[in-house]
Parts: sequence; C-alpha cells; structure tokens
Amino acid sequence: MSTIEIRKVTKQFGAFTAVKDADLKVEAGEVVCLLGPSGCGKTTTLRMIAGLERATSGDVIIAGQRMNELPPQKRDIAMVFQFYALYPALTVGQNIAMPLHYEGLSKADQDARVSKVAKIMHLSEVLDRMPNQISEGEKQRLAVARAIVRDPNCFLFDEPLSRLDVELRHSMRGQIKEVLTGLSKATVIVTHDQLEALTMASRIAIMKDGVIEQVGTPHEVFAKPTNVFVASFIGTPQMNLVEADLRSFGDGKADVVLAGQPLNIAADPAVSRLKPSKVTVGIRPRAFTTVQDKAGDTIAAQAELIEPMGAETLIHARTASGGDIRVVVPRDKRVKVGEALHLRPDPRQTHFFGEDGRAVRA
Amino acid sequence: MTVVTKMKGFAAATGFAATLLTGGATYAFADDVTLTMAVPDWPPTRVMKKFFDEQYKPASGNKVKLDVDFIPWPDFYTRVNASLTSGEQKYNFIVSDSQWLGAFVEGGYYRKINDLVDADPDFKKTMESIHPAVYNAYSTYPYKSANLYGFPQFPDVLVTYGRKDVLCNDEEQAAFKAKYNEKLPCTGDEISNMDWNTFEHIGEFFMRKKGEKLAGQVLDDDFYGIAYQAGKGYDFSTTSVHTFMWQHGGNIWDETKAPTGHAEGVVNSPESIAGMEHFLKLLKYMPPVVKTGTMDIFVSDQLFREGKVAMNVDWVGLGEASLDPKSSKVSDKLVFGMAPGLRGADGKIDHTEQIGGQPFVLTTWTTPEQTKEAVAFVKWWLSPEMQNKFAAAGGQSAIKSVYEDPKYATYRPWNKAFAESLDWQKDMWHVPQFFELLTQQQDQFDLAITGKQDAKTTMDNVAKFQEDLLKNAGLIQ
Amino acid sequence: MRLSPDNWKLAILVGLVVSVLAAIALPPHVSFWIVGAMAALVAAAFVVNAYRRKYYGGLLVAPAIAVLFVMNIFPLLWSLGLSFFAYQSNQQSIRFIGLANYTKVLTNDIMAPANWGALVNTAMFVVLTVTAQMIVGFLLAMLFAKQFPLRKYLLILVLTPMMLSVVASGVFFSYYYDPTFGILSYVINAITGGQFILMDSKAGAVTGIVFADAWMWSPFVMLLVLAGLVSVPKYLYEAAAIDRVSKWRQFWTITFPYIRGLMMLALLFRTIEAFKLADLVILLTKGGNDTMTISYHLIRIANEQNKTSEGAAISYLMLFMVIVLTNLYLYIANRRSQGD
Amino acid sequence: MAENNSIWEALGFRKASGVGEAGWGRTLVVAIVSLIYFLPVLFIIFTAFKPQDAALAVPPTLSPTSLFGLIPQQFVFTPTLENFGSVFMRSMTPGGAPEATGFDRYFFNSIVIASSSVLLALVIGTLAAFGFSRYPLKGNDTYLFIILTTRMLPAIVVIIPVILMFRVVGLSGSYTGIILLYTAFNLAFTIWMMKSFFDELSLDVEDAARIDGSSDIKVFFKIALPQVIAGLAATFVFGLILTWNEFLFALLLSGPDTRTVPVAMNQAVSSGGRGTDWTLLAAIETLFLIPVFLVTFFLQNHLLRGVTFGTVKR
Repeated sequence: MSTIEIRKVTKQFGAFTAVKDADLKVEAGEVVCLLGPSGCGKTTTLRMIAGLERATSGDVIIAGQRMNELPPQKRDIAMVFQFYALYPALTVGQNIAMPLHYEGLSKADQDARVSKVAKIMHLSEVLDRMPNQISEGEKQRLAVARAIVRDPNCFLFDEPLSRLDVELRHSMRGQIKEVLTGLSKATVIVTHDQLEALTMASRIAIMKDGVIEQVGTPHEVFAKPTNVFVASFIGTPQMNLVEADLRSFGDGKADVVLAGQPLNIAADPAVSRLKPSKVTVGIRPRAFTTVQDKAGDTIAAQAELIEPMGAETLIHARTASGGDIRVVVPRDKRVKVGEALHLRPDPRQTHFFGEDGRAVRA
Repeated sequence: MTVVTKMKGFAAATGFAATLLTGGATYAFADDVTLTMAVPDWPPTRVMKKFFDEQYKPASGNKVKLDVDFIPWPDFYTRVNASLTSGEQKYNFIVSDSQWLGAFVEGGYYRKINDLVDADPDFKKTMESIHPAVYNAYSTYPYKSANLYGFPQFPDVLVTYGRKDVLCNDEEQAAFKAKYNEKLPCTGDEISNMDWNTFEHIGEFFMRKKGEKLAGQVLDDDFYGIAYQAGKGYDFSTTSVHTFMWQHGGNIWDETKAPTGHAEGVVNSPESIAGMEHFLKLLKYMPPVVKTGTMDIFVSDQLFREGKVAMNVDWVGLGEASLDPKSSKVSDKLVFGMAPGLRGADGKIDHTEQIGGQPFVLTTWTTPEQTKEAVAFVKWWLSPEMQNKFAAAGGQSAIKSVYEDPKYATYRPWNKAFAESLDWQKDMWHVPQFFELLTQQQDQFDLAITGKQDAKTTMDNVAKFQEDLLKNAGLIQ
Repeated sequence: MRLSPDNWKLAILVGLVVSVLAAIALPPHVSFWIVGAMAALVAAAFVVNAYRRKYYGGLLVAPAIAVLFVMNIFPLLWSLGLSFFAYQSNQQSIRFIGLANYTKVLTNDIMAPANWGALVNTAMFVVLTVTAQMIVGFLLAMLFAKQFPLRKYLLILVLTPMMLSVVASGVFFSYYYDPTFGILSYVINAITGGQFILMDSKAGAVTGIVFADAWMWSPFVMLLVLAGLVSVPKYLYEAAAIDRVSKWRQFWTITFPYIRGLMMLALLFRTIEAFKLADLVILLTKGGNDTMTISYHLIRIANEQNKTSEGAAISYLMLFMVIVLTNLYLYIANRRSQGD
Repeated sequence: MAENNSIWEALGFRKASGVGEAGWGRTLVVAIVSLIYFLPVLFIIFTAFKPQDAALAVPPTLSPTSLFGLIPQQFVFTPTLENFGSVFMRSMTPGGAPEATGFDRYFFNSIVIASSSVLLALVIGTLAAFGFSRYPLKGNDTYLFIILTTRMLPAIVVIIPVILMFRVVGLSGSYTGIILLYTAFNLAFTIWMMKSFFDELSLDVEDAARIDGSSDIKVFFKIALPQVIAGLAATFVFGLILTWNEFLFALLLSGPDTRTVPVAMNQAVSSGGRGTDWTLLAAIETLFLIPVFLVTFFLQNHLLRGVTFGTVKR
C-alpha cells in the first residue's frame, strides 16, 4: 500500500521550530501539494518524509510503517529535487539507472527500464549526453525520469518546476500530472506556486510558519478557506479582506459597518453565534457585481486604477474611508477612472472571519 | 668560462659598494678595523669572543672590532663553503676543520701565512710554541709541509669518559678480577693505561639487562659497557677507524708520500684490515643504536650522560655537558683517562689517534691593514696568559708552556689526559679531495658497522676508490 | 626609428650599445649599475608599450616574470650552463666539455652506481611517501568531510604537523625511533620483551622515513581533498540516499569527480616535493641502510664536494624526470576531464 | 520513545540525521584519531615544559599531570617554564652568566621576512594570475608550466649563483634580498592557486561591469578581487607555512642580523659542545609554532572555502 502519513510531526532546529505538530495523510494515487510562502516549513516537512531530516517528535508513516528511525535508503521512496540533483559525472542514461543498482537487475533489464522511462520522458535522444549538456527542460524531465524508473512507496517532489520558464512549466505540469495519474502512488509535491498546486494536486495542504493551516481539495481551499491566511494566499487576484464591525445578525443576514458604510449582507448562519465584534469580511474580487445605485447591500467606492487582464478587467477601487477593494469585471464592462461604483458582494461567496482569524462557518 | 671569472671579478671590485649597501664589515677606515669571523656556535668560540671584547687592547691604537658570525655546528660547513666558493668574500677569519685546508687553499681562499711568520719574530716564536703534532695538523698543507695556514682555536683529542661509581665499585671490581684476572680500571691513570682488550672486557662485563644489578643497584633499563663513535655522518666513524688502523700498524693513504705513495695495498693492507676488524669487534658491546649506523659523537656522549654506558671514548670538546648536573646524570661520578690503545709485544701501549679540533685561518681578501691587526690578535690569543685563561674557562691549549704547567690539569678533570694524548696525535688528509675520500669511506664503514659487509671487502672498496680518485687527481702516479 | 617612450626596439638597441660600452670602458662595479639601468629602461619601454596597446596581460604578468627571472630562472639557466662545463666551485679553472658531465654521471664507474642507487631510492620514496600521503590525507579528509561539533578545533590539530619545521620534527622522530630512549622501542619492548630497533634494516629505515614524511605532509593532501569534499553539493548525497545508491558507488560517481582535480593538484605538488626529499633522510639515517636519495646525494656532490657542474648535470636529469612525470599527470588529468 | 530520543539527541547521538551532518558520535571518533595524529606534536610541546633531566627519561615521561592517578607516576613530569626563558637568555659559555641569545631578533626576523615575502608574492602573483586568466598570452600554458618548474629543482643547485648575485648587488645579509628570494619562491604556488580561482569566476559579472562603464582596473579591484578573498587567504596560509620553515636559503643568504628561527634552531641541535638540547629545541619549536598556528586557525574557514572555490560552482 503506497500511503504517507505524518502524525504530530515537529521539527526543531535549536530554538527555532520549523514544523509544528503537522498532520497529513496521503492515500495511494493521491497527489498532495504542500503549499506555502517560503520559509513556511513545507520543504522541511518533505525532507522529514524522505528521511533527510529527522523529526524531533511525531511519527512518519510510509506504507503503513513507522519510519522515523530509518535512513532515506530504507524508506523506498523516490524524490525529485528542486535543483534536480543530477549526478554531474554521469550521462543521462547512467543518471536514470542509478536507482536501479540497488535492485540488482541485470544489465539488460536495467537498459530496458531506462529506455522505457526515457521514452516516456522524451529523453531517448540525449541518453549519452552529460547533464551539463542538456537543456533545462530536459534536466527537469531527467530528474522525474530518475524518480519514476523504479516502483517506490511514494513520490516526493521538491519545487520541481521552479527553475523552468513559464511555458515549460505549463507543459511540464501536464506531463507530470499525466505520469503520476498512471502510477497510483502517494505523492507529495512541495511548491510555492498556487497555480501549480491547484492544477496538479488532488488535495492541497497550506502551511504557514510551520503549521498546516488547511488541507483540502483545490476546490475546498478556494471556496472554503479556514482562515484569513488561506483566504488571502489562495486565489488570484487576492481575496479582499476588509475589517468590519459586526453589529447584529438576523434572518440569515448580518448587519455590519464596513469601510464606514453600514451594510446588510447575507452571511453563513454560523455568524449568528458571534457577539457584536470586529470581524474580517472576505470577498473574492470576482464575487462582486456592480450595480447602478446604492443599496443596503452595496459598498460604495471609486475606481482608481484599471488593469485590463484580457478576458477580464481588474479594478482597484477606493472606499470613502480609504480602503482598497479589488474587483474583477468582465471585459465588456467599461469603467472609467474616478467613476463611482456600487459593489454588491455575492452572498454565497462572502466569508466571515472572527477576531481570531478563523472562518465562521457552519 | 668568462661568465664565472667575470662575475668573480665583479665581486672583488664591488667590495666597497657592496659594503656600503649592506652595512657589511669587510672594509674599514684607517683607525677603525673590523675583522669578520665565521665560527661554529659553541663555548670555545663564545669564550674567545668574550675575551676579545672584554680584554683585547690593540697595541696599534686602532679601534679593532671582532664581528663574529656564530653559525650552528650542523650547518657550519655548508654555510662556510657556500660563502667561500660563491665569492661572497665575507669573512676574514674562519674556524676550519683541519682537513678542509687543502680544498680551500687550492680554491684560493685561505691565506698562506709564511710571509707573516717570517716577518715577525714574535709571531714565529708563538707558532713554534705550538705542540708539533697540533702544528702539523692545524697549520700545514700539504700535511707536514712547510706551508703554513692556521692557528689553533680549539685543539681536541679523544679521551675516555668513565663512570667512577660503576668502575670503582668493590663488588664489580672483585667480579671483574675473578672473571678476567685483571684489575678493572678505576682511576684516571689506570684508564690511561688501559688497552683495547681491557676495554673490550669492560664492554662484555657491563652488558646488563633491565632488572639485573649494577654496582649493587637494580637497573630499571638496559645498561651497556662501552661506546665510541661509529656513525655515518661526517667523520663519525673515520676518526675511530683511523685510530685502530694506525695502532695495528696499518695506514691511511699518506699524502706526505705523494705522488709515489699508494692507497691500494696500504689502506687494505692486512694491518689496516686488522684495525678495521678490531674496531668492528667491539661494537657488539655497545648500545643498540650503533646497529642503525647513527651512533655519532653526540649520540654516544648523550648515552654516557644519561648513564647508559660505563665508558665512552669521545672528544674532550664535549666534556662540559657531562659536568653540568642539568644535562648529565653522571656529573658527580666522572673519571677521565686517555683513550685506550693497543698493547704491543713490549707491553707498551700505542695510543696513536686521529686528532680533532679546529684551527682558524685568514682569508686571502683580508686587506694588509686588517692582516696587521689580525696577526696582533692571533699573537695575543696564543699568548700563554690568554691560553691559560682560555683553558680555565673550558678551552684547550696546544701551547707547550700552557699544557705542561701543573695547574693546567686542575682546570678540568680531563686536562691531564688531554696533555698526555697530544704526543700521539696524527691527522688525516689535507688534500682538496678530502670530502670525496671521507664520504666514500664513511659510506663503506657504515656498511661494515651495520653488518652488511666484512672488514676486508670494506677496506678493499675504500682502497680501490681512493686509488682511482687520487690517480685521476694526479696525487698518485 | 621613432623616438618615443614605448619604442622598445629602440630601447633594446640603446640599452645594448650603452651596456657593452660601459662594460668595456668602465670598472665593473660602475658598469653593473649602468647595465641595470639599461635593463630597467628596456623594461619601462615594454611596460609603456604594453599599456598604450592595452596589452594588459603582459602588464599584469610582468612583475611576476621579472622577480622569477632574477631570482629563479636566471640561476636555473646559470646552472644549466654550468652543467656543460668542467667546473668545481672551489677551483678557479673552468672549461667547456659539452655533454661530458651527463655521460659521466650516468656511466662513469665511480660516480654512476651511487647516482643510480640514489635515483632508484628516490623513485621508491616518491612512490611510497606520495602514496602514503594520498591515502592518509584522503582518509583524514573523509573523517572531516561532514559537519560535526568541534570540527574546527579538531581540524587544526591535524593540520599542525605540516607547520613544524623539518629540523624539529626530524630530530624528534629520531628520538621516537631511538632504541634506548625512544617511545616506539619502549612500547614494543614492553610487549615483546625483546630489543626492538626500527632503523637497523633498510625496510625499517624506509618505514621510519616514510612514516615521518607522510605524517608531516598528509595534512596538505587532506586539506585539498577536504576542500573537494565539502564542495560536493549536499543534495547530490541526498538524492543518492533516496536512490539507494551504495556508499561505494556514491563515492565513485559523486564524490570522486569533485575531488579528482584537487587530488591531482596535491599529487603534483607532493611529487615535486618528494623528489626533493633530503632533510628527513639526513636527520634520520644520513643515507644509511641504503636510503640515500638523489637530493641528499646532490647536496653531497654540489655542496660538500663542490663538484658544481656534475651536480648541475644530475639535477637537470632529475628535473627532466620530474617534468616528464608531472606532464604525464597533467596529460592524464586533462584527458580524463575532457572525457567528462 | 520520543522522550528517549530527545535525550539521546541532546547528547548528539543521532542515527539518521541530515545527510551532510554528523553528531557527537563522529566528534568522538575524529577526536580520537586527531589526538593520535597530534601526539608527536603534543610530545614536543610537553618536552618544552620538561626539566632538562626528564627529557630523555626511560620510560618516557608523557604527561605533566597524573590525571588524578590515572597515569602512573613514572610517566609524569613536573612542568617548568625554564626552557622558554632559556630560548632568550642563557649562559653560552661554561659557568658564564646568562646572556641574550638573539632569539628575540630571530623571531622578529622570521615574522618580518615570512609575512612580507608572502604578502608581496600574493600581490605580484595575484596580478599575474589575473593576467594569465583573463588575458591569455600566446603559449599561456607553457609559461605556467615554466613557472612551476622553478619549484622542481633542489635549492642547493640554484643557490650558488644567487649568493654571487646578492654579493654583487649588495643584497647578501639584507632583508630585501631574502624577502625578494622568498617572494620568488612563493610565486609559483601563488600564481597557480590564484589563477584557478580567477578561472572559476563568472565572466558575465565582469562584462556587465564593463558595460556599466568600469575600467579594467576597477573591474579587477571592485569585481574580481572581492570574489577571491577566501582564495587569497588560503594561498596566504599555504605560502606562510612553506616560507615559515624554509631553511636552506635562510642559512646561506641571511646574515647574523637577518637570521631566521629555522636556522638558529640548530643551536639547540648541537650547541654548547654537545648533541641535541631536547628541551630547548622543543621550547623553540613550540614558540615558533604559535604564530603560524594562530594564523591558520583564524583563517581556517577561508582555507577550506578558498581551496574549494574551484569546484563549487559547476
């Protein structure tokens, strides 16, 4: 069974806690992306799974076995490194064959495996070259090829695409996903690029300061962020997070004062549990509709900066109290700078976050 | 050819400029004379410098300065040789082993002093007051010719260093008597009257293992009877071997008989070979380091000072260290006598031995001005008064009136043996090829000492080499 | 010919004429400085010329070449010249004899056997000391390759032997090996109860010398190898661990390529130095027990016996061998690295 | 289990730690090996503290302390500082009063001569190395190899013409002469090392600087040189170690006023009319070791990084 599980894993470097009580379970065939800003502990988590770092406490379980004490060699895993870690003194073919030596295959079997993988990864032409003689994309494919050449417990990817340009990155995303789909292994990918995570992962684990903030499918983390950080981290352009005073709640609607304007908007029933207090209201830029006239559920703002993004247009609007709100409107909606806007948030996509930053949700 | 001679010409002519630049010392103004001297760094030269600074008053009224370059012994030859042969012309006086004379006279570096001796009756008298054996060894090239070069700085001879506490112990005396039917030498006179056989017996008798008793004490380390130099470096076996060869009636190649004298048939004559065999025979009673071929004069002296041997034959010049309780564990148990000799059929002992020590010489580039002061200095140095002071401070003198004076023996415990030994001193070659002769001979002797070849092969090889070499050099017809 | 400060041809011409005139007409101690001034003039012309033509390479290299020429290359050429003459430094005569010195040192009945013997011994010492240094240095480097607590302090301990002066370490090794006072014999005697003498056979003497030399200079090799080791990116070892590559294969495929260049450099410099091995031999055996090396032999010939030109001939034969050997190293090194 | 681990780890005994690191377990192993390797040096240092009569004791005295009875009394000596005093002041004649030995001067000479020649070689050699690296001459490799050959001949062969030359130009026995000679002696190594560092630098940065209007001189000082600081330090240390202990040139070319310690050290090997003065020799060597030891220690980080340079960025 190819699964990965970590339970309450903590890693300390001296006084510094890099990862704190991380829990994560990856099923066979599942691709989990560890996503977070740099320094959040995602790579450390991956390296603890790989056995390159030892967990200070907690359990690392691979294929149902606790493996805390085992060195990487004994964990039967495959990993693609951020800088590929290609063996500089070996040819491309020899690089791919490296993991096979352990299995003691005959030379012919080895060659067969190598050429099969090389074909999948489009490396057949360059098998005899040295790593420094091939292109960046080929290096990346070679790193993946070396990982998939054998049948490990699981796959680990450390920022696999970070060194590629945008176009290559796009095509490699597809290729890797395709390859991984065929393998039904537990896979962990570390990335700081949410697009990469959203497109490749079955589930995403979002980390901040060593803590896993939320684990969920791409849809879940996008639609139901559990806290302000996740909300702000996922989604482009960033979700609007506006401070507001919650006055009262009734009839599925909340009375708030937002940007100095009283507002009565639909909210999750759970909001009813809150006492009047400071809250953060999160609204995605695409969740606004612009209306002609001021209403009880609209926010008044003035368009200040207009960025056409092709199919859509991004408007930076400023409220009377000086807050900045990002709004995405369809391309055909013409807005001029200085124009007064009345923005109506989509009630189903309005998130309330309590004073502790956590989403208030039923 | 032109390059070398030209460069040497440069050197000579730029003396003045160079002196100004280096602040060097070869040149001096009329009333301000500096004599530069290269000496090995050890007490006799330190004392000489001290006496000069404290006591020398030049009769000429000039201000004379003795600039002494103290060079550590192990590098002394290298430094002096390089200085002389490169044409550096740095030194006016050089302390020189006697065997270096030929090489550096032929090179044109050492100044012949016959003219100075002849011109100055006082100086002549001084030279004549030197013991003839020392005079011949230190001053003449070719050996025993009339050409004069050097003056004694520190005359040195081989003597026997003994341990009274061991030799004079009653138990040991009795046991020795019982075993060899002869008295174990104990006093200086008894040691002076000791032949190699007794010496050998002492060697055999005092070989004791750790845990055995010596003079009533249990030994905490192995003990050995005798030691003498048998090392590969410099002349550290040649001096011993020459001594044995002469005493057995053999000879080294004799330069006074050039060009008709031979090496082959002389150096490997049966007598010379017997001498070599005798030398080798005694090695088995010596501390184990002798088997490595590195038992030089310092190593055997160190073994003696550390109390590992009963007797050691070594230079007088190394004596001070054994007197100093800091560097010697036997400082209060010393007894000295002449080195052992070979007892002839008439019962008399032949003490012929290889002379050591050093003369000092004048160099050819010394200016007349400097030479005048140098001669005055040498006369002062060799005057009985100074020689007595020198001897009292641990030096040795080869001036007759000094070493024959009864108080001479009181300066140091080995002085009596020293004075008695002077008559027996002979020197090795003074020819320019000495180092080649010496090196090859030392290499061959080392092979014999470390047991790789026998005495005959050794002496045959030495003789053949010397014959070829000296023939090439025109010293053998 | 144009008169300008960068006209080096003119400078050479003027320099030559003035020098020759000065050498003929004036006493040497004056002409020496005039010749020196002319040389400076020519050099200045070269420098100005190079500067005007923006020939910075020549400009930058010039001071080094000048110092090397005066202090090293000129004496080397001088000795090379002398090797074609019959010349003893303590005698005034000198005479051209062509290659006779070379044939003499290689074939003469008296001289050649000692030369060949010393040469064979030197070859033996080069192989043994360099091998020992490479192995010990390499193993030490492997020990220090990883980061661990107190590494800095332990490393300096291992580096210390090469900071010792050869005199002190040589003299003290002679003490360590001494059969009466030394530690080695004391320990072995205490165990076996016999009388152990290390330096009384050729095997023992060679062991003693090689041990002392390897001890002193392995740290040099270690430092170079260690530098190579720490330059291997850590992620390569991590990848190898995950790929389950055996230690042995890891070494040859990952580590070795990184240290090969530096090991070659260490090999090069240690080989050059090993050919010059003399001081330790002098201090430990004086060449006894058949441990004479060519460098010590050379000291005896060129210094003690003042056979300058024969010494020069031997040293140029030696130089030739070192050059062949080092070029062989460099050739192999280049070929291997091009194969990558 | 977890608690056990942390105690164990606190002590540093970790099994599968990060791949490039090791714990106290490795420290222990290396400490044992290093100490064994260091023993001959330690013995010399200890000898410097021994009373003269303990130097050749059988069995050898090995420690200044019995370590609370761990070491049998026969191996223990009573430490003294007397020998260090003797280095500078001792009696040079039998029974004479202590007099200055001149070693203060010799130490001063060694420091001045070694440091200035190594620095000079570093300046000249670095310029040359940059030249060889950035402006290859025709036959560049041949020049470099010829420079290397200057290190191949035994010093004794080249020394005679040098002595003569020094005599002619008046450099014998002067600081200038011996410093110049040592500079040349160090140049080969300096040029080879520094060139390999310059070779590894990225030319893009220098080109960029030129496009931005920097002169070649500025490129060298502002761009290239700061990147090879570690290399300079490493070369300095290597040069210093080799020069510090050089013997033959110093013997033959220094005068009484410019004599260096390695030459004067032989005073203790055969002085006062006897063989080796073990404690004195050990004291001289111990004192002589300190400066080069300290320099190496403080430049140690550079030493590794410096030598590493060539291979880091592939």
